[in-house]
Amino acid sequence: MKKIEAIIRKSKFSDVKKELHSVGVNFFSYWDVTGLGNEKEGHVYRGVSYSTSDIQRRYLSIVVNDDFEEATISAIMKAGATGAVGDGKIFVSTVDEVYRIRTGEKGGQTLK
Amino acid sequence: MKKIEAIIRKSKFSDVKKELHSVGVNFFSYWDVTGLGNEKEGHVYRGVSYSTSDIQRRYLSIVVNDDFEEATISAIMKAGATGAVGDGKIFVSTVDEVYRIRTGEKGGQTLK
Amino acid sequence: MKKIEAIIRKSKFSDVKKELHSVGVNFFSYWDVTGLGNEKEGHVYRGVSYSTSDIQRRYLSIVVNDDFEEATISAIMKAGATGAVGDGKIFVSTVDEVYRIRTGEKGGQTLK
Amino acid sequence: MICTALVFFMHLGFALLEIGLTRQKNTINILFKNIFIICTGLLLYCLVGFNLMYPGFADGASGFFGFAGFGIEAPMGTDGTLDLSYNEGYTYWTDFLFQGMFAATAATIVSGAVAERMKIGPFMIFTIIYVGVIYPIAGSWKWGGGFLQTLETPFYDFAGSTLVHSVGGWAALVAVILLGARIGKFKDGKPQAIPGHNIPLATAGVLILWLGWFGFNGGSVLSADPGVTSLTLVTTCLAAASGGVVAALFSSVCYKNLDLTMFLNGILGGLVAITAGADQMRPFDAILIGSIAGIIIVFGVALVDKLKLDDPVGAIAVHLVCGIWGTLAVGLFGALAGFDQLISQLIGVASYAVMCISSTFIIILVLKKTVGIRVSEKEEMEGLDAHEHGMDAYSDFRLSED
Amino acid sequence: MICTALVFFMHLGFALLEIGLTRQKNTINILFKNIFIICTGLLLYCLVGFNLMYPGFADGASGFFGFAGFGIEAPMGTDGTLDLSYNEGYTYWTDFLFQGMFAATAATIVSGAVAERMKIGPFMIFTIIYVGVIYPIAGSWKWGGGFLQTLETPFYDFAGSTLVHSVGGWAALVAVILLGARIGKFKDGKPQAIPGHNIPLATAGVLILWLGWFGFNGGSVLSADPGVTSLTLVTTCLAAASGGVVAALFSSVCYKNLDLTMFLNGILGGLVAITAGADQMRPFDAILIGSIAGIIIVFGVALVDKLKLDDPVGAIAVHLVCGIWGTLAVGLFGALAGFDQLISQLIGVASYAVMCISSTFIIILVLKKTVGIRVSEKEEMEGLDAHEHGMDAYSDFRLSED
Amino acid sequence: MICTALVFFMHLGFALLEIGLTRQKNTINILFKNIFIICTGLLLYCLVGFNLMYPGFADGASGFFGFAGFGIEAPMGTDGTLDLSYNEGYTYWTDFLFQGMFAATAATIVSGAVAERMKIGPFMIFTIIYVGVIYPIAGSWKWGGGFLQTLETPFYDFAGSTLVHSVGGWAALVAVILLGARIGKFKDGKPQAIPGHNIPLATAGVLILWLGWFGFNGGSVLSADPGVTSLTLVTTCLAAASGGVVAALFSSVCYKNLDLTMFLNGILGGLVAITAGADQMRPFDAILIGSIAGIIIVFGVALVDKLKLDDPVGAIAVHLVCGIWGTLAVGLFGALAGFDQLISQLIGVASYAVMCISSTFIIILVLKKTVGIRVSEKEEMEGLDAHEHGMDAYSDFRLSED
Ligand SMILES: Nc1ncnc2c1ncn2[C@@H]1O[C@H](COP(=O)(O)OP(=O)(O)O)[C@@H](O)[C@H]1O
Ligand SMILES: Nc1ncnc2c1ncn2[C@@H]1O[C@H](COP(=O)(O)OP(=O)(O)O)[C@@H](O)[C@H]1O
Ligand SMILES: Nc1ncnc2c1ncn2[C@@H]1O[C@H](COP(=O)(O)OP(=O)(O)O)[C@@H](O)[C@H]1O
Repeated sequence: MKKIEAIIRKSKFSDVKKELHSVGVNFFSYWDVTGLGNEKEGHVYRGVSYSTSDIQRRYLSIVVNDDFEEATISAIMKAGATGAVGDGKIFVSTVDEVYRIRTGEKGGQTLK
Repeated sequence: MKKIEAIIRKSKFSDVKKELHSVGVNFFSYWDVTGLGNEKEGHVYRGVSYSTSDIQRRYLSIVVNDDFEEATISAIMKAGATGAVGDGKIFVSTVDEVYRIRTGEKGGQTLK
Repeated sequence: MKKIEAIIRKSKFSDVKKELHSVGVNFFSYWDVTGLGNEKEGHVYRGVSYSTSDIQRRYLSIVVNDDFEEATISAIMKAGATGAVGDGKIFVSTVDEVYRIRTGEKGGQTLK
Repeated sequence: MICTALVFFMHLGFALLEIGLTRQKNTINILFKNIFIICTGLLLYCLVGFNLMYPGFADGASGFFGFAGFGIEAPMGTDGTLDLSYNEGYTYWTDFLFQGMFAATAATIVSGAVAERMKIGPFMIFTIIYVGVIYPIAGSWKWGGGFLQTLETPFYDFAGSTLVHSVGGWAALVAVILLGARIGKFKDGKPQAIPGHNIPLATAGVLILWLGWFGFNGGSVLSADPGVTSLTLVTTCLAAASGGVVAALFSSVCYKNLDLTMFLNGILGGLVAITAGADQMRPFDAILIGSIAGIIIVFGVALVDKLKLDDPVGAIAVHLVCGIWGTLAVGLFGALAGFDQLISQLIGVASYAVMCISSTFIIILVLKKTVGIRVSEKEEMEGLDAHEHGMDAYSDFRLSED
Repeated sequence: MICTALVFFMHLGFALLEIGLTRQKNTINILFKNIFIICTGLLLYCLVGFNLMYPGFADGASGFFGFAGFGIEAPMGTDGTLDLSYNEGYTYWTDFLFQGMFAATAATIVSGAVAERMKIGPFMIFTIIYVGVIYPIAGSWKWGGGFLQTLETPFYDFAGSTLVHSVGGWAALVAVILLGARIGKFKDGKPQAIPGHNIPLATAGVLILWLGWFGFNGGSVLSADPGVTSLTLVTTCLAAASGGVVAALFSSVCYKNLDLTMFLNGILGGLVAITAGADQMRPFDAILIGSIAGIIIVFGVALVDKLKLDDPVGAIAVHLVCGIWGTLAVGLFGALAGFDQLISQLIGVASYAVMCISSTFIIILVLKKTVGIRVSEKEEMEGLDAHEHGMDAYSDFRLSED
Repeated sequence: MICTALVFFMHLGFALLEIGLTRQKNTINILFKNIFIICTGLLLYCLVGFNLMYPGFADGASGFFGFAGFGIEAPMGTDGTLDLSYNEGYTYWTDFLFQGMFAATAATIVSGAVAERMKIGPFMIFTIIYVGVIYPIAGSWKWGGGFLQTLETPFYDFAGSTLVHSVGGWAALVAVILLGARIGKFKDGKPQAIPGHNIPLATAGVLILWLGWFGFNGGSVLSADPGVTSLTLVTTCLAAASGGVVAALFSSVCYKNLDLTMFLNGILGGLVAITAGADQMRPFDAILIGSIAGIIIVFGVALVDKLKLDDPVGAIAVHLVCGIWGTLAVGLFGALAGFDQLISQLIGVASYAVMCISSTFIIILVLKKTVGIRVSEKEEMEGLDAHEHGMDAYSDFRLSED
């Protein structure tokens, strides 16, 4: 099983969610993080203008069976891209085991 | 060393915490996430009723030595389960190395 | 590629950030978590004094190429340490693949 | 004087209510608009409005268009005089301030309805024209001694169910239609919920508005006779209370939950409805008017949704529908009840409808065709605060909105 | 009139204070309860309470039970009359509204104490009975010219330390006992802290309450004599200030931290305490009464904890204990001080204790045995907002409460 | 009386504005300070200040230092008397309370400027001395009939542009200089933005302050003549409105964004500026004074930054700079305009500058050398709430500040 972590623009979240649903990925968790990267945002506060690369982003954590990996990644890339700097990253890593708390089952079938 | 990530109901958090303490797991970090899964919550707002599967959950990240893995998982499963859809998942993955910032030590003893 | 997750004191964050920049790590994401560990904080609320080990901390997630691993870790340890209990931990794990959403590229060059 | 202060305070109530019922990412924008309205409202009313609204009509005009010439020259008088005893007890200046606050209220109503998607520049232009020109002209028809006042059975609107609330409500309706719904409000033709981000502030806003209504209605007893004033306050409070309770009960029957926002809208509906006849009703009438307003609110909000109109704060149901109801209620209940009166009320409502709809339509359409009235999709998704103001409302908090 | 507005505004203060000192997950529930109380309080008081409270007692009744017959028929008079000059300066209607606001206050006090765990339905029933029947009957004993007024040395309670605050406080005490503590409040017999979620709003609430007290005490000078009124305001403010400062200092000595919530409770304690004799005290007496109230608060909050009672907002310490202290203080300080007066005050306090404890006990017990008064454990853990209202108070914010 | 209530309410406005414009981690600390100021301000003013400020100067003193002996003995008189009819219409007690609220305002201004880094203990000591001794002495120069009042062309300050706001502003300036900037405010010599954490509360604060100013200026018409009072309110509102609009426009021209906090500061600047001559101006003058204040604010805030002073809430620009501007404006516009008056105004401004700068400098320097005035770096980074109070302001929310 793979854990796919994607850091995306908050404003692209609902598109990504829709796209994920359409490829059959209905289970995941997300939260908001602050990201530092190439993108900069300009702000002015009380006459002091400043630019910050600390931008709020959404962090998606999706654990999928190996055969879903590709579809998930391409769904995120398709729906999450704007072409402008700051679209975010996807990280893929390996998960050793998965348990469903409700039933105590483990393994790939818990992800369906 | 293993990283055990558990996504649980917020209302079960204090039970899980107590259970973890009782099996000797005193160190972990947690935060709140929004989870999409099988469970749905009904809401009504200004006459519009809607149901959402975006439900707030708590995310626990626990790094343990391999010999604690089992105890930790069963503690979470025991205390976190209600039997209803939406109890959450546990993901286990491998951690390569651990450092304690305070002392610079690394390896398993930092987890005690 | 490695994923370096560091849990640090919130008050040390700006120091750590500066130090990371100085070793060339400009991309990462962070969020706030609650940590349970050895450190305890005393509080009094309406005459009830209580001490809690649930302390707010900052969680940094940094994915780097292998050759940056060392520099990143030592930067965090250098800037994040106060010597008092509660300085936090660093966890290192392996990332299988990285994608840049904007361009669709993958691999190590997306981290630069 | 005190009443003026209370009416001023209503603007805080409106501001809190509006931000409470909308999303966090547009908070600064809404606050900015509201503050802007108060400030420019006052200034404009000082420069042109007051004289446009109380033109005198002494010169045998039709009481309809005869005010046109006054607007420009009279202000000089306003500024040039320091006559402190305009009339007894109730001074010229107090009156000016009181009316200036009212004028701003009409624009605030629109602000709530168009929240979260209208460009701030065009909204500012709209505000300036509406508060500076349309509202005073409309106001003069009745309070300035215009044609509605000189009907055989004069149109009666004690403190502005129609003159303030409907005038704002019609404009809100037209603006909402021309503007379109927020992204995500209607999915496959079905209305979606977009919950407000800070209900405690919204609740505080409603209670502050209620407090302000003590001034709104209480202060409209121009004679300041304590007997009438206190009766007015009693009817005001009873209508608010019954509006709220009925809306809450009724919506909990319909939707099986205790919806605080309906309770809040119900209170406002009751307040708006009683405003037209607050001094003419007995307590029991007030309870009845309020209760009916409570039911209207629940239907009204649902109706607005069904018509695919997107009114984040419920301004149309509250101010327009209950404003009309309250105005008509003067012909049905209380001391003035009677068929003639009802007809007069209908004439009044219709005149204002024509006036407000057409003027708003023209202003907004012109703005739409020229500068555009709606923010870009990107701006709407990411929030107006980030784009128009470059600021966050709650910069230390971690957020989770969609 | 203005005072009525200020007393009305106190309800916003109560609402903000209560939500500020409780957890985020029950915010909507508390707001709903508070708004409900205001609205039904007013309506009920209009329909029954006012006549129950001011029955006249002219018919040679004992001034104790003689009011029974009045309740039902008199309201017709209230509604039937449009007599605008009931008495000079201070009209019938103003008085009604003013008293209606007071009635609601008593229920609000209970609301804070039972927050976060009581079912909303039974609470609404309790409110209706308590505000509609118990409070007016209790009130009539003194303000309606009942037996406490006709004591040789009449019981003295200027603006309701006992009639409003203790009446609420006793009910809060009984309700808290019957209801039990929140889950997690006592662990292994030791009280735990459950911090409030929004201290800024709680602080705003207290300052609004203080403002409201200008109306509460100021307005209770029925004669509206400016001299007495302003003295009353001075004593009120000084008692509040000294109560707050003393409570803050005292609690910082005891617990070694500067606890803002104690400061806030101290201010309220001082306000409650001075209420009974605000017009009888010299400034120095007021400072003394306030200071003692400040100390009482710190002890009172600790005592309530020690008795394993769970009172999230400190209502018992503030309203009950300080209410009693303030009532007795009339016999100890100020113009009325004297042994006879002290006895009268004791009789008054005791009468209300008996009345309120027994009536609340019966009402709540009946509710407990029939419909149940406490939410399920699951609902309590997940928050009343999600279960009873299906809404979040702060839907755009990410939360972290336990 | 009502005005006193409104001025009291201003303290809520200040508190909300200050917490809104600072970071979440110091919220409790700021609230504590503000509440403390109100309470001790009132108590101190009762015990010493009032008699120090209105000493009579009947004994042929120089009107400058002659008050020294009064402070200690006179309070006995204050407390000893229950003379309820000090003078007609406007009672002794009302006046006391009103002035006590003013006194506290001066300290509140300082509180905002030193927020987020000053130790609470020393600040409390400073407050006690400043409110209890310095402010009343300074006040007596003018309002107590001191030497500024007896100038040939008496110095004119209607409601305290100089006596209240500049007195606070000078102290804020000195305190900020002695205290140094917050960590992170200046990086490599360039000012950084430290955004406020709750702009809605800040906005509410400003509107509450504006409301309070109705009382501040309205109540300062001691004669309570409705004509003058209402003119005063008109000028007050127009200055506020124009100050806000001009500041917003001007800053949006300079910085290309619609900065709500500048709008808010502009409103306050307009209010402060008109305070000195609110009863002497015609509406048009008021608009002019307000507009200039709006421009001053934008420059002032930038200037304070350029001087490497760190004033989180803009207190120096608003209260000091606009206070001076308003005072001088009395000599330039309105009924009193004239060269002699301008000189008198300059003398007044200069006298207060000398007095306030020197006294604050001494007090703060002594505190700095003895107990220290600044919290440790660790405390500042982690927030004063955690260290001085052991409490969180928003314990259920997840936070993200740096
Ligand atoms: N190495 C990394 N580790 C963790 N998060 C990263 C990393 N690189 C980028 N991110 C996240 O991705 C976001 C977008 O990256 P950015 O460099 O601005 O854009 P792009 O990927 O289009 O070049 C950043 O704000 C950050 O949250
Ligand atoms: N594949 C996944 N990746 C990440 N989070 C998941 C995944 N599957 C489930 N979750 C989390 O677990 C929560 C509970 O899952 P759900 O399917 O509703 O219940 P159950 O596990 O009892 O079937 C979800 O809300 C989501 O936060
Ligand atoms: N095994 C673990 N898994 C996840 N988080 C941990 C773990 N151990 C420690 N932490 C995090 O690190 C923080 C600091 O740890 P603590 O034990 O208090 O200090 P120290 O590392 O200096 O001994 C904790 O609050 C917690 O957030």
